[in-house]
Amino acid sequence: MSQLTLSKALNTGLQQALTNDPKVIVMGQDVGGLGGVFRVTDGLQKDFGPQRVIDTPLAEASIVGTAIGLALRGYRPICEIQFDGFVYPAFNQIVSQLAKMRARSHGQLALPVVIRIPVGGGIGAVEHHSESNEVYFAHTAGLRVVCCSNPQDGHWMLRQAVASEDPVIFYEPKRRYWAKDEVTDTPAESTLPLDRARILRSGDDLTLLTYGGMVDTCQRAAAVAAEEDRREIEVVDLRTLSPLDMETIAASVGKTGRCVVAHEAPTFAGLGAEVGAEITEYSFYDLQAPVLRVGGFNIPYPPAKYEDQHLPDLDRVLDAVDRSFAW
Amino acid sequence: MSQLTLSKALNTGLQQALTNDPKVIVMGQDVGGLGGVFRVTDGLQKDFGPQRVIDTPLAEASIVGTAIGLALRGYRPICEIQFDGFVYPAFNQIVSQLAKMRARSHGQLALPVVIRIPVGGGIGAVEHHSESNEVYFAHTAGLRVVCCSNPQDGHWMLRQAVASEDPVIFYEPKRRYWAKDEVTDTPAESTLPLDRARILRSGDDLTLLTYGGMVDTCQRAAAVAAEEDRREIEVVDLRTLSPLDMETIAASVGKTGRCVVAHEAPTFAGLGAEVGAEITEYSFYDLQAPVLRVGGFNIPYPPAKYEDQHLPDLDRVLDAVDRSFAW
Amino acid sequence: MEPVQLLDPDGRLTQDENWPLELTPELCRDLYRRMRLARRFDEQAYVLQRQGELGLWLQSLGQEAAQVGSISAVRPDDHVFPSYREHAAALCRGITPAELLVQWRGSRNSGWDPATYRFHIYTLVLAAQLPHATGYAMGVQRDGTDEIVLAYFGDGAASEGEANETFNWAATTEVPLLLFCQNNQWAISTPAHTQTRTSLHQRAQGFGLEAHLVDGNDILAVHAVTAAVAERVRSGGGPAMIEAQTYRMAGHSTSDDPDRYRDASELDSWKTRDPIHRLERLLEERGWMNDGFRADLEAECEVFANRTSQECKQLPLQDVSTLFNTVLAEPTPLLTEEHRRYAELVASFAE
Amino acid sequence: MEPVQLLDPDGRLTQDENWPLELTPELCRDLYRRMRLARRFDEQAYVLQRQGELGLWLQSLGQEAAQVGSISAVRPDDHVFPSYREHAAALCRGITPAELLVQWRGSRNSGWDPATYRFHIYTLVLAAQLPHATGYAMGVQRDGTDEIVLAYFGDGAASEGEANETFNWAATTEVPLLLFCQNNQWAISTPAHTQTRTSLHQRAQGFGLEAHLVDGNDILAVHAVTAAVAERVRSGGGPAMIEAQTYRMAGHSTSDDPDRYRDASELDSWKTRDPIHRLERLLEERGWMNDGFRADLEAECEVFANRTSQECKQLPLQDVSTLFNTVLAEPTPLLTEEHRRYAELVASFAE
Ligand SMILES: Cc1ncc(C[n+]2csc(CCOP(=O)(O)OP(=O)(O)O)c2C)c(N)n1
Ligand SMILES: Cc1ncc(C[n+]2csc(CCOP(=O)(O)OP(=O)(O)O)c2C)c(N)n1
Ligand SMILES: [Mg+2]
Ligand SMILES: [Mg+2]
Repeated sequence: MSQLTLSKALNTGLQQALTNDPKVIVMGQDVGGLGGVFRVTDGLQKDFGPQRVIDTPLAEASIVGTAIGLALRGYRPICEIQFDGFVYPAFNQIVSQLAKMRARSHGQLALPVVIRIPVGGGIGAVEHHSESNEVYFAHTAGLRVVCCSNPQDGHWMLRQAVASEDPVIFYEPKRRYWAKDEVTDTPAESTLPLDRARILRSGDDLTLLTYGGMVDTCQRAAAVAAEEDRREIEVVDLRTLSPLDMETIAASVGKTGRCVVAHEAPTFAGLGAEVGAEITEYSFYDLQAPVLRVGGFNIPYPPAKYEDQHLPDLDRVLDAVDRSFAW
Repeated sequence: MSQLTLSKALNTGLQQALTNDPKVIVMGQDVGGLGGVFRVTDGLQKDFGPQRVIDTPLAEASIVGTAIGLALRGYRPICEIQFDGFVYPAFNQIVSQLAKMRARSHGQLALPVVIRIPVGGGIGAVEHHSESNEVYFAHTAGLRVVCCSNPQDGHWMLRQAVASEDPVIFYEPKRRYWAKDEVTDTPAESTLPLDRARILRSGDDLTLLTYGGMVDTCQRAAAVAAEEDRREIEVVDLRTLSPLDMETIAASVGKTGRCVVAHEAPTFAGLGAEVGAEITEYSFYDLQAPVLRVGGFNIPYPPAKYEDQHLPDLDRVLDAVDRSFAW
Repeated sequence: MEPVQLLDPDGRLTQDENWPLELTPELCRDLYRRMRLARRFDEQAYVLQRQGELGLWLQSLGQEAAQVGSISAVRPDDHVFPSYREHAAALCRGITPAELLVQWRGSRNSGWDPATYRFHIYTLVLAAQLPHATGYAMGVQRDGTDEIVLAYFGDGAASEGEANETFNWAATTEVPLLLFCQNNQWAISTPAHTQTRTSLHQRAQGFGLEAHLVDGNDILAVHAVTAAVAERVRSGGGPAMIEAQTYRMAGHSTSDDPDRYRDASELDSWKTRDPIHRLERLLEERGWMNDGFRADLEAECEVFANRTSQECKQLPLQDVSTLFNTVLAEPTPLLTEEHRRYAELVASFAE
Repeated sequence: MEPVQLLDPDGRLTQDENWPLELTPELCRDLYRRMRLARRFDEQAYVLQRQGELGLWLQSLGQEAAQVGSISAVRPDDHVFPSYREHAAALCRGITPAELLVQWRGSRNSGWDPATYRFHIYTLVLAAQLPHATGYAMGVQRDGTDEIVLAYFGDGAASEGEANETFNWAATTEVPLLLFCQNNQWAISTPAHTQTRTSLHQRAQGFGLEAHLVDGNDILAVHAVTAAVAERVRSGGGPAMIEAQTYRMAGHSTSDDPDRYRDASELDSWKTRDPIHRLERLLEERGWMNDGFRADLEAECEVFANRTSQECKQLPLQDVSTLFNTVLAEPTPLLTEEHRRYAELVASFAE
C-alpha cells in the first residue's frame, strides 16, 4: 500500500503488466525517454527496453494500426494517444478495424489492445488538449470504454484492461493526474471488475451519476447538499461507459427516484442521453423528475480562460440537483 | 414538376447549385466520368468540366481537407464520400477542423462545405457499406447534420445545404435512391427550411420519430396500426438530426403522450437517446410511457443476409408501439 | 524505368541478369495450373453472382500472374495480409471456394481462419490492412523468427494516408515486411495517373524502401523478383516494396459498368498481354505441356468450377445468435437482453 | 546530400551557382533586423509565460532564419498556412504581439484575421493544415491568379498520413503550393531519425515534387532557394517542397524538459551554428552595420519587448456569449437556451 498520484498509479500498473506478461508492449509518441507528457510511462523504457516500450513515429493511425497487427501476432499492446484531441487520425483504425475485428472474423480474432487517452479539461491547456470524446467510442459496438477517476481505480482498472481480451479505450482524466491517494499492491476488497460502477457515497434522495474529472466535483456537490439542504445524494462513479453497469445504476435510481448525470462532454447526444434514456425505461414509474443532464456547453471546447465556465462546476451541478427536486 | 428518383433529384439539385453559383464545386472519388457509384453526380462533369466536378485521388482526409481549403478561398465545395463506412479516414478533418473552424477563428472563418454520405443498409451490401454513423457528427458541435428520405426533400435540402454558411453533413439513405416521387422546380408550399422536421402523418395516440431509410417502414407501421388497432400514429421525419427541431417534436409528443424513435443505427448512445432524453425533459408529465427506441442491434453491422433481422422492420416498430401502449 | 520482364507477351524468354530464375518445367506447369484454376474459379464466381447466388463479386481476371507469382515465391509460414481481390493468392494458400465466396454471398464477413492459412481476412477499407501487416511484422521482429510478412494493396489504396504512413513506419522500424502493389491501372473509374504522379515504386524508394517495378503479367518476373526480394527481407535486409504493373480486365465489381469510363481499345491492348496466355506459349514452345497435362488440367478446372458452384449454393447461414456473441469476448447484459427480446418477438410470430 | 549553403557558420559567403542571390546591405540588414526582433519577442514571451501571463509558450528560438528567410522570399499576397511555431514568420507579416500571444494566454484560439495578413490561424493538430493549403491552392489555380500558397510543417508532422497525402495530392493536381518543412531535428522528445529513414526532401521527390534541402540556419540560403522555387511555382512549374535543416534550441514548449531526452552537447554544437550570429558576422565584416544601426536596433528590440509585455497583460477577455454565437452562423435554439440558462444562473449568484 502506498500513496500515489494517479499518474504514478498508472505507471506502476503498466510496470506490473509489463513484468507479468512478456507479450505486453507499451507504444506511443514520446513514451520512452521522456516518459510521456504526463509521465505515465516514466522509466519504463529504461526497465524494459526499447523493444517493449516503443517511441513511435508521429502517426496515430499507425500507432493503433500496428498495435492491431501486434495483437494478431499474439502481443498485448498498450497504446498511448498523447491527448484526447489527437485520437481522430486513428479513428478509422479504431472504429472500422479494432472494434469490428472480432465480429468480422466471427469470433476467430481477438484484439486485446488498450488505448490510453488522457481526457478532458481543467488544466488550462490550448485547443484540442481538453476534449471529452468518449461517446464516439461508447456508440461503437465492439469496444469497451472505461474511465478512471482516482489512483486505486486507475491502477487496477488498467491492469484489468490489459488482461481483457477485448479492445479497451482507457480514459485518464488529466486534471486528476496529480491527485494522490492510496493504492494497494494486491486487489483490495473494494476492487471491482472492469464492468462495474462504484457507489462512492450513498444516499436516498437523488442519484448523481458521473465519471472521470467530474467525480470530485460531484462528491463536493453531494457534501454541500447534505450540509446545506439535508439532501442525501448517492454519488455513483460510472467507471465503465460502455457497457454501462445498468444494474447498479437502476438499483440506485429505483431507490432515490431522482437522477442527475454530469460529464464534461457536451450534452447533445452525449453519454448522459443514453444513461437518461435507459433509466427512464427501467424506472419510469419511480422517477419523480426527468433525468437531468449537466455537461459542457454544446460548443467546441473553448479557450482555457473560459473552461471554468464551460465545465460543469459545483454551482451547475447543484443547480441541476435543485431543478430535479423542484420538478 | 417531375417524377424523379431520389438519386436523380439529388443530381438535379447539384446541377442547380453548380449553375447558380460558379463557386460551387463537386468533388470526390469517381464523381466524374462514372457519375458516382449511385449516379448522383451523373453527367455533371460533362456539363461543368473537370475543374468544377473533380475526380479526386483516393484519400478521404484530403477530400475534406482540401474542401476546407477551397472554402477558405471562397469556394463552396460539395464532397462525396463513397460509402458511410469510408468517412472515418476523414474524421480528423471533419471533427477537429471543419466543425471547429468558425469557433476557433471566433467567427471570422466560415466553411460552407457539404459532405454528402450515402448512408445505411437495406441494399445487401458487403461490410462497411451499410453503416449509420450520424451520431458521431450529431455529437460534434459546429456541424449541421441532416438526412433526407424522399426525392423532393433530397433535392431541396441539398440546395439549402449548399446555400448554408455552415458545414453540413448530408446523409442520403441508400435504399431510397431508386424510390421515385414528385420533385418541384421551385420551392413548394410544403418545402421546409433545413432545420425543421416534417410531420408526414398526423395522429393523436403516439408519436413515431424517424429519418432516412426508416421513414418508409414507419409510415407503413402507422398504416397498419391505424387499420388493425385503430391507433392514430403521428409520423415525424426528423430531417435535421443536429440541431433537432424540438419545437415540432415536443408539440407532437405533448399531444400524443407516447413516443417511439426508430433508426437504423445501434441504439446505445444513438440519436434516439438524445431525442428521448430531451423529450422526457420537455414533456415529463405528459408522457404515458417512456420514450422507446427501436434501432439496429448494438453490434457491428452484420453480413447482408442478416440485415433484415438487424434493421428494424415493421414488426419491431409495431412491437415498440405495442410496448408503449402497454406501459 | 522499364519493369522487370523475363517473359515477353509473346512467350519469349528475355534476359535480366539481376533476377536469376531457375526455370524448370515443373515450376512453369505449376504456375500455369494455378493461374488457370484461379481464372476458372473467377469465371464461375462471376456466373454465380449473375445467377443471384452471390451479392457481389470482384474479379481478379488478368491479375493471376501478379498474385500467383508473388505468393508462390514466399514461404507457407510467411503471413499474408490481402486486400479484397486476392482470390488467386488465397487459392494458392489452400483456402476453399466456399471459404472465399461466403463473404460475397453475404452470409459472413470473412470465410476462413487466418491462422490455418497464415492469410488474414480480406480488408475492404482501403489500405487499412497495411498498418496491421506492419505491426504483425514488428511482432515477428520481436520473436526473432525468420518469417516475413507479405501485404497486398492496389494503386488506388496507395493514395490513402495509412498506406503512406506504412511506407514510412516500415522503413524506420526495419521490419520484415514485403509490400506488394498490384497496380492494375484503375481504382474503380479513376486511372492511376489521377492517383499519383510518379510510379509507386519510386515513391516507396523516397521513403527509403528497396522497391522494384515488375511486369505484373509476367509470372516468371513476378516470381523471380518476389523470391529474391523476400529472401533479402528475410535475412534482415529491411522492408521492401514491389510494384507489379498489371490490368484489371473486368469491371471493378459486378456492380460496375466500365464502359462508362474506359475505352474498349485499352482492354484489347491488355488482352494481348494476358498473363496466362504468355506462359502457355512458353510451355507449348518448350514442349513442356503434353496432351495429358492439358486434358487433366481442363478436367480439373471443370471439377473445380462445379465444386465452386455447389459449395457456394450449400453455404449455411449461422444462427443469428452468433451476431450477439461475437461483439466482445462475452455478451454484455445489453446484448443478452437485446438478443432475448428479439428471440421472443420472433417466437411470438411463430406461434 | 549537402544542404544548400550560401553563408557558413562563421559568416563567410560560400558559392553556389544554382542559387544566385543579389546580396545588398539593405537586404542583409532587413533580414537581420527581423530575426533580432523575432528572437527578442520570443524571449519576452518566454518570460511572460514564466510570470504566469501565458499558459504556454512554444519558442521559435533558433528557427529565425528558416522562417524569416522563407516568408520574406514570397509575395505579401501569397497565402500562408503556418503550423504553430511560426512566430517569426507571423511577425514578418505584421501580426502584432497581442494577436500572437492571445492564443497562448488562453483567451482565444486564434488572434488575428487571416484575410488581413494572408496568414491562416495556427493549426495545432499536426499536418492538418496541409490539405487546407492544398485546397486553397486549388482555389488559386481555378481563379487563374499568380498567387502561390506557402505551408509550414515540422519533421514530426511529416509522419502523419495527412502530410503524405498532401505530397501526393499536390503533385497530382499540380497546384501552386510551396511546402516548407522546418526540420528542427526533434518532435518533442522524438528525434528526426525515428520519424523517417530518408531525408524528407527525398521523400517529397519520390512523390514527384521538386524538392530541395537547405541549411535552415543560413538565412541567405533559405531566402535564395525559397525565392527561386517560389517563382517556379508561381509560373506554373507545379508544387515544390523545401526542407530546411535547423534546430529547436529551446524545449518543445515551456512545459517540456528537454534534459530528459537530449544531450547538452547537441545544443552546444548547434549554438555555434546560430542563424543570427552568422549573419551578424557577415554584416560586421562587410561594414554594413554601423553603431547607429546597432543602437537603433537594440532600442527597437527593447521597445518591442516592452510593447509585447504590455499588450499581453492588457489583452481583454471576450464576453462568454461569443462562445455560443460562433458555433454556427446562427445560434441554434439549444445554444440559445443553454446560454440563457447559464446567464440566469450566473445572475442568480450576482444577486
Ligand atoms: C477507405 C475507402 N475508401 C473508399 C472505398 C471504396 N472503394 C472500394 S474499391 C475502390 C477502388 C480501389 O482501387 P485499388 O486500390 O486500385 O484496388 P483495385 O480495386 O483496383 O483492386 C474504392 C474507391 C473503400 N473501400 N475504402
Ligand atoms: C495529430 C497530433 N498528434 C500529436 C500532437 C502532440 N504534439 C504536439 S507538437 C508535437 C511534436 C511536433 O513535432 P514537429 O512536427 O517536428 O514540430 P516542432 O514542434 O518541432 O516545431 C506533438 C507530438 C499533435 N499536436 N497533433
Ligand atoms: Mg487498382
Ligand atoms: Mg520538429
